[in-house]
Amino acid sequence: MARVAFDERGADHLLLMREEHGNVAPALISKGEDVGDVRLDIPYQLITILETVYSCVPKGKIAVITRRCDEKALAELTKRGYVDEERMIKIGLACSREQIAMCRCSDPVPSKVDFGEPNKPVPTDELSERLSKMSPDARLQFWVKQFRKCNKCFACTHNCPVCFCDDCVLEERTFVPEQGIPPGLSFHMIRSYHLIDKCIECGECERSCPAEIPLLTLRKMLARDMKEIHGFVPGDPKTVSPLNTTLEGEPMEEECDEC
Amino acid sequence: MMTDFRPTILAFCCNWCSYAGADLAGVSRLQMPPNVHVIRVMCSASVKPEYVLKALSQGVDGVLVLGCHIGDCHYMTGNHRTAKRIPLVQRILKETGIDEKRLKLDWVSAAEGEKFQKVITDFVQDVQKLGPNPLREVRF
Amino acid sequence: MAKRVVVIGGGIAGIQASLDLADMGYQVHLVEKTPSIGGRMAQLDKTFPTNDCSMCILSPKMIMCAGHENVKLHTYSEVDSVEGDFPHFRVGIREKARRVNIDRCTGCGDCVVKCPVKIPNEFEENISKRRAIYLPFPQAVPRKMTIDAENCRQVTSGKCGVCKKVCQAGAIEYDQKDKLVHLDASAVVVATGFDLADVSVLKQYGLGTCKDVVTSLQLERILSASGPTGGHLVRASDGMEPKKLAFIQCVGSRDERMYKYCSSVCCMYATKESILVREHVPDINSTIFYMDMRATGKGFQEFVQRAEKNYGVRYVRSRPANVQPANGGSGVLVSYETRGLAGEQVTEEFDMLVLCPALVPSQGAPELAKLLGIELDEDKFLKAPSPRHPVDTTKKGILICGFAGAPMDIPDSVAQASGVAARVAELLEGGA
Amino acid sequence: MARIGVFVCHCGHNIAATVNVEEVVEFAKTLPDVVVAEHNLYSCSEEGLGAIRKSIEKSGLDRVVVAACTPRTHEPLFRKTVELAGINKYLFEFVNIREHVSWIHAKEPKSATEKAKMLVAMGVAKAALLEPQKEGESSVIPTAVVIGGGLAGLTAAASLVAQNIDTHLIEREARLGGNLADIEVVAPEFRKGKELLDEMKKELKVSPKTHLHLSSEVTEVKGFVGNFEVTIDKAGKAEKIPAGAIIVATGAKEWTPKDEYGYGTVPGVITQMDLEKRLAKGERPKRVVFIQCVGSRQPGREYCSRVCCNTSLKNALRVLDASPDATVSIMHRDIMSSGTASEHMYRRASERGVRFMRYGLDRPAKVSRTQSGTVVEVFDETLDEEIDVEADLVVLATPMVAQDDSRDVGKLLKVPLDKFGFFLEAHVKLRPVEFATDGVFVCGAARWPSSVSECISQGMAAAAKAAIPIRKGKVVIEAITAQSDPDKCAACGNCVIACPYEAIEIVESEGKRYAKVNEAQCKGCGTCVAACPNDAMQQRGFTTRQLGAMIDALVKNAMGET
Repeated sequence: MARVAFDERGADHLLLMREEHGNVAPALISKGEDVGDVRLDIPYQLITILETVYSCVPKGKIAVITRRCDEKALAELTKRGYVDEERMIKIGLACSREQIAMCRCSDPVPSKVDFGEPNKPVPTDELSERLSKMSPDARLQFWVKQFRKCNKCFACTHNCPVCFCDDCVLEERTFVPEQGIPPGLSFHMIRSYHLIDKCIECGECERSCPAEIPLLTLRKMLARDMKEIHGFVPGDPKTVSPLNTTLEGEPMEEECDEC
Repeated sequence: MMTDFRPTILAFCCNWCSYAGADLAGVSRLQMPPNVHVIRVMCSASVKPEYVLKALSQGVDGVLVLGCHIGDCHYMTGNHRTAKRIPLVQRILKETGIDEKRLKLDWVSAAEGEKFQKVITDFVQDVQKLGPNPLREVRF
Repeated sequence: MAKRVVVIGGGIAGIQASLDLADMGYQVHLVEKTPSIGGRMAQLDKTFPTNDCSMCILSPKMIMCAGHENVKLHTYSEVDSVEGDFPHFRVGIREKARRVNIDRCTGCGDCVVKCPVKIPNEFEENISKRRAIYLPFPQAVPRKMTIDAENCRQVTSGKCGVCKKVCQAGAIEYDQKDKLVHLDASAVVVATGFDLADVSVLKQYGLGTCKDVVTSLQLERILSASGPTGGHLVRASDGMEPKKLAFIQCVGSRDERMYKYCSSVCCMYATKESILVREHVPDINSTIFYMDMRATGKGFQEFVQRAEKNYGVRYVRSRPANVQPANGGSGVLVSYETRGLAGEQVTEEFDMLVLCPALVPSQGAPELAKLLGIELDEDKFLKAPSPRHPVDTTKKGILICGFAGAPMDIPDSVAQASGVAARVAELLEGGA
Repeated sequence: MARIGVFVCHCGHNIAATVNVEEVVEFAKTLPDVVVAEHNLYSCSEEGLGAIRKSIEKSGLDRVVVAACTPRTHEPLFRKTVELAGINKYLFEFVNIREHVSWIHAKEPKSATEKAKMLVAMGVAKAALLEPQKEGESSVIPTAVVIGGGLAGLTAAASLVAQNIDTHLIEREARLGGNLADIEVVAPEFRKGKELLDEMKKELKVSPKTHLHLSSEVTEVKGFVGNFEVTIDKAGKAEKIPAGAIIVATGAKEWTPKDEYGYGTVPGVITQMDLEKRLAKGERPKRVVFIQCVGSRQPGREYCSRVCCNTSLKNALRVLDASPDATVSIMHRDIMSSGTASEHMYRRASERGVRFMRYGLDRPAKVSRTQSGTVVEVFDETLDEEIDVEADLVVLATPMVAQDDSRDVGKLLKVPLDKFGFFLEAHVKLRPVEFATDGVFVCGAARWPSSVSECISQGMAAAAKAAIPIRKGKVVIEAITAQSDPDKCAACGNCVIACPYEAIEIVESEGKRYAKVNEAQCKGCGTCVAACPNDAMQQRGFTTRQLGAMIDALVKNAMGET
């Protein structure tokens, strides 16, 4: 691992998960010998960590262990100018079957695999299938039951690699009326909207939710809607969110065929 | 039963076209159901989906977003964004089990008093058919 | 004390000139003979080639104009004297008696509903009726009622007074008299626009004799959502929705017997209207009889092509010789010659016929010209003798813009209106 | 704690006949922060306004809500009134209970009254959160830059200097005049083109306000309305010009045919511009054929170039003036002589014996070389037959096309172009010489092929528009512009993309990146507000807290819950 990062790819820093006296934690190392007991089997969003540490390492190339979803998260970051692509070195990690199963991941293989064996994607998320088949009422009841468990701990936002805001608007009163717990439906609906053009389906929100709300399922359902309506899939450094751009080919548009 | 249900409806109208259209409807004395409460904004593109989701999750029975026709936007392409955002908000409602018909996007020009009347009347009827917003009951 | 400029005519050209002059810091007095500013553009349903709604884009400008700190509106007023020379004109403005106190009138319209008199509504091109006390159109600026004295029973015979009874604001003043206002002005801008030629004199086209023959401006009103039919396209004879519509271009224009010149906007608005009718009657088909399809502006050719391809508009190059009512009095028979020497006389039946009449300088223009001491050109438009200064008339300090000088479309009128503002500034600031 | 006064208008019986005004007043009194609630017969009448002023003073109100008619017409009046009473005019909120209630629910007085109450409650909720605002101002450099020294640009510059405004005219050629410099007489007045140019050059020359830059090109444009910096390359030397406004008058050029109609192969086949030069030299051709719409009104270049028909008519008449026995034919698809003077020119041409032959796109003319000379074959649709015409000169009327580098100019100024490379104005109908970007204007053939008098009118129009901010000496910034809170902003850039006016940029200060709105460019549409995930972007007068409070008020009062 250290060899690939420092020697082969000329990294100055390496962001990874490693085990230290029994605890697994993310670490940023600058010397090969610090690599210690690397853990590739822990599905944690290193990109979320990268956001915090990036400013602390003003110089040099940063290598980070990237699964496909990390890669896409990184793309969402770079296109917003949070990190400089030039400074990033991606060390591709293909997810294990177990991890893929856990994330119901439909896109598990990074563009370049350095570690791990490429495995088949899981095409569908059963729960979303089931929910889509339900009557709206049943679906509502399902989510109400789920969201009732929410105790507004903000683990989902804090661990989300594509939640960029320092303090979340959902912590304020403006859109989320009840101060109390649970926060009411608008909390999760508004969060869904905020993520709809950038969620890369890493599943971190779901994994970190103490109430075990199937948030990844909600993400996946809306990702499908976004793709259906605007043909847009987050995670591509070259594309911008369709929600802020103009309709193509309409009057007043530059070089439209109307005018 | 359905008929005596009087929905509470919120409408966002852009200052330049749809609010003017609403005024024209008034000047022309076009009668319509009294359930719709208009909030004037400068452009339909300034309507945050957050408002819509907030209102509906607090029990408002329906939300209308009205803007200029595409091409007529006072801000050139503001309403292009509206046209792209609202359908996704409708999906968020759908996926959580709230009928997406409770949110409607339409275009009303400053000369379309009659269209404003029709949009309001039809939407009120649609929402009446849907019945009260289930989230009125779901208090938590 | 800011210099004063008098603008005559409250159509889009006059409004634009006033706004630009006012923004430059001049005191503008905008004189409009009808009770509201807005002019012809206010009557249009949509505008070519983008088909955006005319009132939507105009009404903000009207409101801006009325609200501008440097603009004083004189609506329902006419210029009746101009003395002196540049830069010291003395202009007499006759503020005709509205017989309504505009400080009190709230524009509520109670009086209108109660007024017993019904007369043809000129704003609706006489398709519908209005009352003797009236607001010319819903978006009128200012939103104040006007009593049309010739038709008001109280004024003419002293036998009515209903509006005074119902007006809670106490705004009705039957005995109001015309007011003469004199003011000094450094320059005068004339933007008196156009009227439609009365083509009922061209008997062969059947206007006035065939029920289902209308003018293009009447069609605009019929198509307008706020128009007399609420935007429903129906023909007069039997209230039926026409399925087969014809337009005849150059009626009275490019015509030795009437007006030799080309009115320059008809090809495009006929194309526009033939597209718009489809929005009202999906299965309607339009035919446009024309001489040359003059689509020379931005996006115009594409517009015409769209009409032909996507809206099934049929363009026929021919000048129909004769129009007759179809048997049964509904619909019209149009006789025309098909193209080329091989062409023969054919007669085709249409459900409804739209005439595109010559557009002529507005009625009062020649008189006004005399009053201003400026010349007319051979076509009776206000003469602009200098190619270097297309907005200058034959008298220094008296300037023109828009259709009053020559036929032109809205963008050209607006551009010229801004241009006239620049010209005023050149004369007043630099003494060019 | 706000002190709000609510004033409900009867509007005679327009409102009162349907809405129980007294009941609404009583209800208003129960609302938070409301200290007075009154009603007037006509709030907009002198009495009504007086009453409002009085009670502002009496009860020390700091905010006013009027429930009456539509803000679109009456808001200014009431704002002025509260201002007179010493309250910032943006602490006024208008509730529409006439157009939006009494007039449209005439048959349901009870529900109408209820709705009126809701709307008043919403208005009061917003009013409580209103903040005093003032229109901002930004300075304006009293100098204009005109790019392009053709007819339109010359006119614009001449007009500006005549208005006593310092004007920099930038022309990349070594001479002024553009296309017109090669045109001897202009249609339809047959005035000498040179005289027109000389007149303008003289006007510019005599004015101390003129700053002429020949053989110069614009290389960079920075800034915004009132405060631009235009960098030009003057013979390899860079020069920076600060300016308040910029006029684009880069013109267009005649399209040169490839080998259409034997151009370049058959002798005597020339373009309109070639003919202009020959006629200027005193050449007197005897047999001339004009072919219209060469390279225009056909797939790929659909548009009509507007001026070519008039040019051909003009030159046809000039050929006949020079040699009355000449034979002239014009082969066309439609004669585009719109208006008065042009149409008369058309008539004159036919009277003088010019032969007009109408051809169709499906059967274009053929030009060939034979013993007897150059021959043009055409199928005349009017006569419905094939015709051969012998000619010494075959003049191809080709369209005006955009300058090759028009797109680069567009990028420099961040202004759009249409698909043919002509500049795209802010609104095709009502803003013909403006761009959506404030302070940048367009005129002449750069926008669209235009006649001489159109170029002049547009040049003057652009000059007027450019003169306005300069003469005002300031750009007033509406009090509804957007503002971003640097502490909340995560610099995600949504707003930057969403803004229709390119008024927002991501800036960095003390290591913090955040979105900054250039208020001079902001038009107050609020598109960016909806794009902002973290509520950092706010529109003055329409803040998310204000609108949120309106929703809460509706929920609370209509459904008795928060």
